[in-house]
Amino acid sequence: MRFREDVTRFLETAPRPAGLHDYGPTPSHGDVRAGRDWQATLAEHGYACLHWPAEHGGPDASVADQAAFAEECARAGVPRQLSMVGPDLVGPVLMRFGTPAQQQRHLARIRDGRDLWCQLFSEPGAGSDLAAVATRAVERPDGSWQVRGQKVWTSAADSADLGILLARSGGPGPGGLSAFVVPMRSPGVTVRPLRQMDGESKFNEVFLDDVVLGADQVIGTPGAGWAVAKATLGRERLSLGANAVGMFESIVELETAAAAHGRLDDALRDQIVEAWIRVWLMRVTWERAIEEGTDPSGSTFSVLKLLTSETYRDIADLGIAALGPAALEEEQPLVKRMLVGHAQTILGGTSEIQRTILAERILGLPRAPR
Amino acid sequence: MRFREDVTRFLETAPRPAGLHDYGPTPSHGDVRAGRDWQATLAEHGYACLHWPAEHGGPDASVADQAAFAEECARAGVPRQLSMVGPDLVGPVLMRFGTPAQQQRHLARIRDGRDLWCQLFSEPGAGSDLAAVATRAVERPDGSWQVRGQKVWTSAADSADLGILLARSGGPGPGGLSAFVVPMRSPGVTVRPLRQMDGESKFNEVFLDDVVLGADQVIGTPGAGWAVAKATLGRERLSLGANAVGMFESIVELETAAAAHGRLDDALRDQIVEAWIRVWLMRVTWERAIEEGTDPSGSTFSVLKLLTSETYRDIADLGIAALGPAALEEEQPLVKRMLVGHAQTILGGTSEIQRTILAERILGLPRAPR
Amino acid sequence: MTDTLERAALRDVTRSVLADLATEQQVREHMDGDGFDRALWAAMAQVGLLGLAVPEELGGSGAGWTEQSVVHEELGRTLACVPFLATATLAAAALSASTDEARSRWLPGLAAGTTIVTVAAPAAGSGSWYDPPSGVSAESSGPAWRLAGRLRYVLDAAVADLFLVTADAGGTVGLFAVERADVASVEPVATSDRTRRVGHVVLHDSPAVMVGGPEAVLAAHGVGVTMLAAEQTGGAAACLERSVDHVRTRVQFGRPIGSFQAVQHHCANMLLRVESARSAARRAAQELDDPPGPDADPGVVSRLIAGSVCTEAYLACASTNVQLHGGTGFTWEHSAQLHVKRSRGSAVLLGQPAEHRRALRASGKVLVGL
Amino acid sequence: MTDTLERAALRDVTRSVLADLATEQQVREHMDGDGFDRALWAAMAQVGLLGLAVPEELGGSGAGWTEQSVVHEELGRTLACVPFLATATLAAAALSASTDEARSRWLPGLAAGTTIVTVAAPAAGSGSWYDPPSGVSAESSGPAWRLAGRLRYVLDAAVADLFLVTADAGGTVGLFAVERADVASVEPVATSDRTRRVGHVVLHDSPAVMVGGPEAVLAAHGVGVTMLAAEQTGGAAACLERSVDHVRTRVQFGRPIGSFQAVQHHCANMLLRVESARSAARRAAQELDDPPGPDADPGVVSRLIAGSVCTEAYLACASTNVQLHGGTGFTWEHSAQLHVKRSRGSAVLLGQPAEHRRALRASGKVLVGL
Repeated sequence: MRFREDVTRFLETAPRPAGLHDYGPTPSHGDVRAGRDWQATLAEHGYACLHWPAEHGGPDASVADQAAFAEECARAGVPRQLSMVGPDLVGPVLMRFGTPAQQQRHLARIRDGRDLWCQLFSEPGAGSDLAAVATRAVERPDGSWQVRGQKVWTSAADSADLGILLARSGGPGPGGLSAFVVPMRSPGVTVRPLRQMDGESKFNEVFLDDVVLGADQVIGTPGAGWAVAKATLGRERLSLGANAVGMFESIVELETAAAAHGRLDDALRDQIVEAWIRVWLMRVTWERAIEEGTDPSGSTFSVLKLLTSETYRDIADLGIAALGPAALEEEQPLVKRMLVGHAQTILGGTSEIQRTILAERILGLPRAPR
Repeated sequence: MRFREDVTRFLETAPRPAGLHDYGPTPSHGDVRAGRDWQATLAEHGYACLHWPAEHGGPDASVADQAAFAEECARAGVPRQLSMVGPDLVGPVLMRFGTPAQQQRHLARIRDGRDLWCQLFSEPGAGSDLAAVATRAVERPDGSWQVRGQKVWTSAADSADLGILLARSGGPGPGGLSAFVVPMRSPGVTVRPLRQMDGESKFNEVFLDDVVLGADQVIGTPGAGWAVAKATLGRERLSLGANAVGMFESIVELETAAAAHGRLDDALRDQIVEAWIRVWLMRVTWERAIEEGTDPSGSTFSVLKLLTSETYRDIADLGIAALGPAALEEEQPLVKRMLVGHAQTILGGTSEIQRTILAERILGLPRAPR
Repeated sequence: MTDTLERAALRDVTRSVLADLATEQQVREHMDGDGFDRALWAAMAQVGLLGLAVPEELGGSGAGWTEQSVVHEELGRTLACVPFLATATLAAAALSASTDEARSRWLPGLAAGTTIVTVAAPAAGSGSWYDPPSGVSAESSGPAWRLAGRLRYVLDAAVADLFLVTADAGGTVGLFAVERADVASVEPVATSDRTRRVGHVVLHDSPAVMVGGPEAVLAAHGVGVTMLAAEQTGGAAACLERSVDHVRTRVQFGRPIGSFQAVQHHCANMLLRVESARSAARRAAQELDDPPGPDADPGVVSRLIAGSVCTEAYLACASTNVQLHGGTGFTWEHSAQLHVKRSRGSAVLLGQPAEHRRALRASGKVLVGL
Repeated sequence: MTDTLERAALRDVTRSVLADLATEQQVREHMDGDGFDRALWAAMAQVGLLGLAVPEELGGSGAGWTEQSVVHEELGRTLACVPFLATATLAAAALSASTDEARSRWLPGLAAGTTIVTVAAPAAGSGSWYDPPSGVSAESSGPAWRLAGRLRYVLDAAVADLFLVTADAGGTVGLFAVERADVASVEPVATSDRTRRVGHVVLHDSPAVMVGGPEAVLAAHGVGVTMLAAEQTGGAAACLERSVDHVRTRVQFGRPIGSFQAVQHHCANMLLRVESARSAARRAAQELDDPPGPDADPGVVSRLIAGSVCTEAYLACASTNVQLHGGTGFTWEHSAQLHVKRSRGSAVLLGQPAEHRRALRASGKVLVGL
């Protein structure tokens, strides 16, 4: 409780960089400057990289405190960090797999916002099936690596300083993969924005044309790529609870819009109650998960990703009924949200893959042939 | 139209055996006598085995006429035949695979109700997966067969004169199966009723303990069992439309019960409209299927089985809300129907199998590994 | 059977015109323009597709709504940018129920493709067809009328030559025709679905001719809902086809994703939706041409069920199509987004599914018979 | 943490008692008898499970509703035949909100297992807890009261020693206690769920003691809904466990059916239901012990959400459990049917999901905060 009060006070009094808003897990191009400044402020006050252990400059906060922080940031309308990739994915990976030199080189710069990272995992032919990554990394006589391939669905690639790359350095299958650190301004790196169905471009394609990486840019050892990739999965789970805050607000907006457009009838009211119950369940399930312990791979945490993405999608889809004919308009925020809702059950693992994971990993059902 | 008028007139004037009622596709023990007499009356007036060709004593009726007949019987509250198995499954199988002697021996007796047939396909270890049938048929030196195994989910086994049996005469897999005619009163045949969750016993287990069958009781040739089994699939499709009549009535009963128990509120009314729309869609889809042509393996017919079983189940499940606390009572017809509803999406092919069939056979998707 | 053949021929003609002029690339060009493909419109006029619902003596072919629905279904597949729903369906239906003078004055031009006519929702202020008429007033000076009001979300307003407008003529509601030149202004709306445009129309002391009463608008709405249902069926079918094509070839985990049961069952569910939608849409169109009863609005049941079921089928299939395409389906470049937007727009254009069902309940024809 | 450990110990005690005395075979024996397992009841009293909600000074342990919910969850798994819901929960809650005299007179016997107490729904005629109070009248002669009326669907009526009854005492509604000996008659009802019995109770000039007002009944209902939610969660979890056990071992098409994605996703959906139900049930129980606010009914939100969500979770899981067991799950001998019947009975016992949600909307607390 004390921690939460401290956080609230900090969020009330901390200087906010101009233009800072809650842009979600990853900043858009225009959000990066404010996001970096905000990350520096967080670092200064001990709120950066909450889950990092003290030896790497983190406060080693409990899961409950991490959750409380994420939630209070959502309430205050600010991001909880510059971007998810550096603090949540790359940091823990470097601590576990990286060399001391890599830790030395990168961790502090992640913590204080000097480096923005992006994730170079998915490919056109390797979406749900990461083990099928085809980007090639060929070792050169001098021990450096030459990388060639195409990545996709990379958010913030246009602003990032560094990327964490999954590439094939050996034979087929998971064992042939390695992970690398890629300076995004290296020669041969080309970033092309992907236009989404809502007209925005949160994601990019990244082309790697004979990019040369030093031997010390392999994370851990060659061949450890699959272990690195698996270690990053589920890292976003601790922030899922904070999503409930945003979804709660989106239901309020939905109800307000429906009333304004004369569409708030009994049927829609019932659907709003249903939606609110689902958000309430997400929230309470998340609190239970935190109470029960810290293992984000457990059953309670595992269901949250699915509850969250499907609830988001379904709430977003209600926007059409709430607007009536006004739903014909492109610029209606609820129309945009409905479109974005279509990505929720795909990106970060399709709902189909998530259900299979629940069945096989949580319930212990026999593996489906793949 | 003329045919339908003739049917209506016939159904109004035909003498009804005492106790005859619309018992569904298969008679219970107590229905057999009336069912046999009714089948004889149908045969006498040219309404038995409507789809059979003239050479086998049938009227070779069009699909539309078959459908109209099934529907008018449902409206009149009488079964359209003694049982589905003889006329719809065994008849066509014998015409296609049987020897002239077998046709001679059995077809007329199916048509006029002298023989009641049952189906001996499913086993405890071969439900959805018929190719896994394990009942063994071993050929003896004199060309006769000795059969040993257990069948399950056999309706009317306790009343039937004859059964159509699927047994393994060769190696594993579909190629090792043969089909036989089994006189149900043969030594070694034991029938044990299966009690269902609603307390009724519509189905039986059938134990075959060294039952001896003559060489002339193999249908077609040994090894043709899989082809025979496949030929029987989907034969019930032409009568699916008649189900809409019964379901329509069950929605009316539901509404009446809800009103009587003071539970007919707006929410339930909406659900009743939804249920009625689904029945209306079944009905109209079925009429479209008939209009479009006669291939019961086509897309339109194929969706009907799923539409029918899932609509039945969902309408049945509404009974609880319609009754309120009266749903605690075992003897409420709507409670019984809710229980029976649970079998609809299992027997005759689970909904999961049906969806896979739609995907692979109708949509041409690649086969899932099995 | 002849009818069926003629409809097949009509479908072929329509497909061939659309295959030439409404490829996805061509559609996208018009999306970036004013959303009206004049060349396609001329071609459709040329082969007689615009006058199917116009009597022969007025330049059409008097074919009927079943034929018209074939064209709508094909347009729904391709999302071709033409004001067919507004002009050939809504306006043709409204004019057909109007004065002889109005019919002979405008239907020939409509059939020839030279006059684009649109119909505003009676509730001008909201643009909803289910809200009570309001928002436009008519004042007479002799036989001449002057209209004032703001009409929101009028289909194809920017390209229409003639507007059919419901207005309050001192206590009674009438249908009026307003020429383009007499409209004060048209404000185009930036639509989410760029393949179908709407605009707000301002009338101010605008000369108008009274052409009919509220029954003409009701007739137009009934026909419009039915034809839109056919269009939605076409859209849903297109989504299913695109999904099937994709999952047969997209490989993940070493095999086509169409061999995964989860994907197969998504496709099977789409098929159930499409077949049900097709049944409802066809039946509703048939009942426009061949009313099933003598009462005031004999086709009300099939029309409202079609409006509800086809809307929901298209919404669901458009979303599943995105899901099955994964991230790619979420991009601007992929056709999946076009169907998401069209399906959402169509869901509010002439009434939402819940509104159709409420009207169905109010019709008193639910559970009256099967 | 100590609380958590204590609850784990309580769960172990409960499980161990139930493992000894409430195996499925034992439950089935009592189903065929009068539905009351007296040995189990005595054992539960012995280890103190009947007095968890009774203060220490009255012979209980004053542990609280969170502890009580642990016992309910275990009873829900096993379907043990004891009047725990009626006596230890509904009656204990009603008496706790009654006069001091009533508390000290009956709570000790209740906690000791020697007095079985039940509570009738205020709407005696329908047996529904959401219908307005009616059906029983009370007349006074001095401090003594005499009751008349017919109470339908009273929990455990056949074995109760004391009935708590809502009656109209000349304009005001009061709660009265009626001894078994003073009841005119009890008519047992043949229940679909034979593990939990109800009966109709006839009062005729029956002597009664006034023990409280309508608030005592409201309190009992609130507690009852919450504890029933825990029981339903236990039932749903048991269905999931049985399904998982089955699909891991049942082989069809050459592999365990649990490796088929359709089966896996059914199980995953059950898990989503169970985890959501558990979250809601736990939170609702916690808020009975530790009210989240100062207003009149602080726990109303969690209680009504739990009542709705846990009911639907159990209904769905019980049905899916049958589906995954195939035909076997439809038999009388299989445990799946017991959960189908219990889930349906529980869905109407203290209010249906739609009634809980309607009350939630009426509470004015929807969307008030998160």
